[in-house]
Amino acid sequence: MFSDILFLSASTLIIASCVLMMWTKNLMHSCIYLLGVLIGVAGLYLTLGADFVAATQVMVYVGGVVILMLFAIMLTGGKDYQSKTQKILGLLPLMGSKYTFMWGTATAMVFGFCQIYFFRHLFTALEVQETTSNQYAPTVEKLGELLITDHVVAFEISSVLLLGALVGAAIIARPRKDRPAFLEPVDHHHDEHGEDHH
Amino acid sequence: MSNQSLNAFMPIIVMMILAAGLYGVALLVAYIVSPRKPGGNKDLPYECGEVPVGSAWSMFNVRFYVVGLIFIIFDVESVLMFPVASIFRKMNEMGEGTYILIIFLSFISVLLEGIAYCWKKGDLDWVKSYKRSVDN
Amino acid sequence: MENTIAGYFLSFEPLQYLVQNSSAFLGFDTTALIGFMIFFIFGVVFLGFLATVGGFGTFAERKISADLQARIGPNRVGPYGAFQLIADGIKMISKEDIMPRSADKFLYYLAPFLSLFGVVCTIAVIPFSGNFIMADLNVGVFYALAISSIVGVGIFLGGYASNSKWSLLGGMRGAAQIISYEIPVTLCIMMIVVLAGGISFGKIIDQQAGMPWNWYIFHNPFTFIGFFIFFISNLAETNRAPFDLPEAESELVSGYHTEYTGIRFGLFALAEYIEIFVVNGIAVSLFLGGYHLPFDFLEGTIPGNLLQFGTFFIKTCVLYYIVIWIRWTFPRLRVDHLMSLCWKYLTPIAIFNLVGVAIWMVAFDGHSMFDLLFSGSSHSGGGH
Amino acid sequence: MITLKAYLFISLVLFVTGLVIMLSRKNIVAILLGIELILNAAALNFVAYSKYTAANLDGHIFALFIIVIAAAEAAVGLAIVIRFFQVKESVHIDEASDLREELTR
Repeated sequence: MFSDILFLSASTLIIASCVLMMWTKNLMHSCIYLLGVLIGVAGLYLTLGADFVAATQVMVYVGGVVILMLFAIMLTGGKDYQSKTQKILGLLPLMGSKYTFMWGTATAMVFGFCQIYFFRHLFTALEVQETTSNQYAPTVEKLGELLITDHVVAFEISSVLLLGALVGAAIIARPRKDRPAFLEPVDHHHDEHGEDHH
Repeated sequence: MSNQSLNAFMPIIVMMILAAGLYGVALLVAYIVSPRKPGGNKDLPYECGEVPVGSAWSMFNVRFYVVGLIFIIFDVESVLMFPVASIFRKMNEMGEGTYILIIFLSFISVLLEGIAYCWKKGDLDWVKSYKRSVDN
Repeated sequence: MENTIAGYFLSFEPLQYLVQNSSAFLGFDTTALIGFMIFFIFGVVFLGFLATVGGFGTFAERKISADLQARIGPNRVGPYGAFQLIADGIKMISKEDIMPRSADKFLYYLAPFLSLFGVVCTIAVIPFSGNFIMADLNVGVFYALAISSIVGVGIFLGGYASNSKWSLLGGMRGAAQIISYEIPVTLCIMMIVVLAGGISFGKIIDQQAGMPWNWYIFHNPFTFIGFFIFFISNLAETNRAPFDLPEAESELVSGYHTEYTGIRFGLFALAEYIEIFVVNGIAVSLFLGGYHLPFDFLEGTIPGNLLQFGTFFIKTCVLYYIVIWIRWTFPRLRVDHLMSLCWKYLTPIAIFNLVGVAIWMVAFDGHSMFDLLFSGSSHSGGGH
Repeated sequence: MITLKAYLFISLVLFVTGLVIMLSRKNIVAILLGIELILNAAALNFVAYSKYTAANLDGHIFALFIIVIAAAEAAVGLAIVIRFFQVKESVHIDEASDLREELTR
């Protein structure tokens, strides 16, 4: 009963936020709707009995990734761009508007349902009778046991991965004064040269 | 820690409803009670009496991003450490203390390497990060 | 629903009678429904209580600051000015609600809500007493840590949406400060998790029952240092002085809520004051023994629970007083000092504490300092 | 009672939304938002399958590592975006064509 209500409200939040996220032109609003999606997914994890994963979702995504995204949007101006290279598609009146998103979504949905229809025997093969009990076991300790026994290599390697990500991203994002020489526009150099000759 | 039913999460939903309710009721009461006299210069952003020039939504320094970056890596590492930390005591009582200590410390040592790198390269400084990174 | 406030009240005779009768009448098991109603009622009670405490926080802040500066402070409304919070509330509500013309309307409305949401959701896991806890989740401490990180998003959005330069600067600083100081807080909590062997509040508090030397703050030297790191980091996470950089009135006019007037400013302030109480409550639960009395007295009955609640409340109020005292005693930090304090002092010391506690656990089999000092026989099992 | 298909449907919605955002937006940050949605869809599938078809918690472990990878990916990706913005003063995805062979324009 309660899990049904939780599932319904969380999925409503997810679907509404998804639609709004595609709809809006404002990147800042899009990021806030992403927040709604992430909280909804955390709610779905709760209905699946994955309390630790749900809390992790809220902690890492809401506390970290969304704030990082907001910082990055602030840093880069947060403009919404039109297509430059796709000339033929750009000529279509619908390209780049909210109708595009609608049509794209509808097409992709149809495509997805067709895929599900063709591969439905896989789903029926995997379907398992659901346990009717509303109880779930505590997951944190079991996750800890799995992390130090079966998945201990992945656990340790993930720390190395994160170290690599930290070092790499810090090197890339570190404020620098110089522009790399090879990234200077070529025609700009030509112009200076030409002026010297004259 | 025992088996819990899903109803254990009910209070969280209740508190979410209450937060929304508190916000809605407060706004509603204020809407009824408070005066509304728009116009004048009071809906300009406050800049100590000057008329504001331009929008505030401009680009700012990248060091806020670097702080967020270091934070998110440490955040994720601490999240991964939580399940291991929660069974530390149990494993110690089972006599596997040294094994889990080695796993735990090797994970933390990588964390320490990260903070040492950022410290050395000046990413943890707020003011000098620009100068020092140009020197490097 | 066991172990929570609804389970506790459902074990009473009249409510069981109500459950049986309504189940027979409605044709399905109404335990969950009645439980939901109990949760709702007590949610309102706890929220109202904490809002009142937050309101009294503003009053206490003005009184204590007046005391520290040899003034009188508010003394007009009621005895000793005690009804000042009602006057403040009426003033907040009856002020005109102004929004800057160039603001982002949606985010401007959303920001105080997110700030309030993060704080109010944390109340659900605060253990007020043995039975007066709304949800004793298996991931209790971690949940509190996770959901309170929404406050940072609210503060950032409050600064961004106003489209004012002061607000933006305050919001950026606020977000950077809150996320930075979350790291020492997380590491200090993990230290307690290593000691307690579980991350639910019930488990952590039950291990600190009894006399004050069973509290985790006195467990070993590392936790003693850890408590102060936790306290300092919590000051910074709630934007309290000396870490009130986001709302530094002498450099940024009022920080992220410069453009907020009337009730929305009031909601920001309310969220901030409730958050101080909540984080102090978490500090009490993790380090200072929580709601436990030194002796068993009427445990499980309603008077016993109220007594435990009083214990919790007094401990939290002592910390609350210290928070206010610190605000009116120390000057504000500079922003670069703020960041270097977090990343160069608190975080390395917290990691050092975590390593120390882990080694202590293995070396002394989890015995506390006082066990080792006063009962000489118990430290035989060193280093398994 | 909720079946596995309900979760798969939500996961499908998430995935398709992410795909549409990735394909239709031209701002690199928006594309990264879409990638986050796709990763969430995958993690949701893992957890749902681990409840309904397997009796163990391997799906939870996988979801945990997906969240870890997503955080690392967001950190590095946004760092690249910011550096790109410092160089090009734009975050249009079509500007990122320095390494492309010159085609007819």
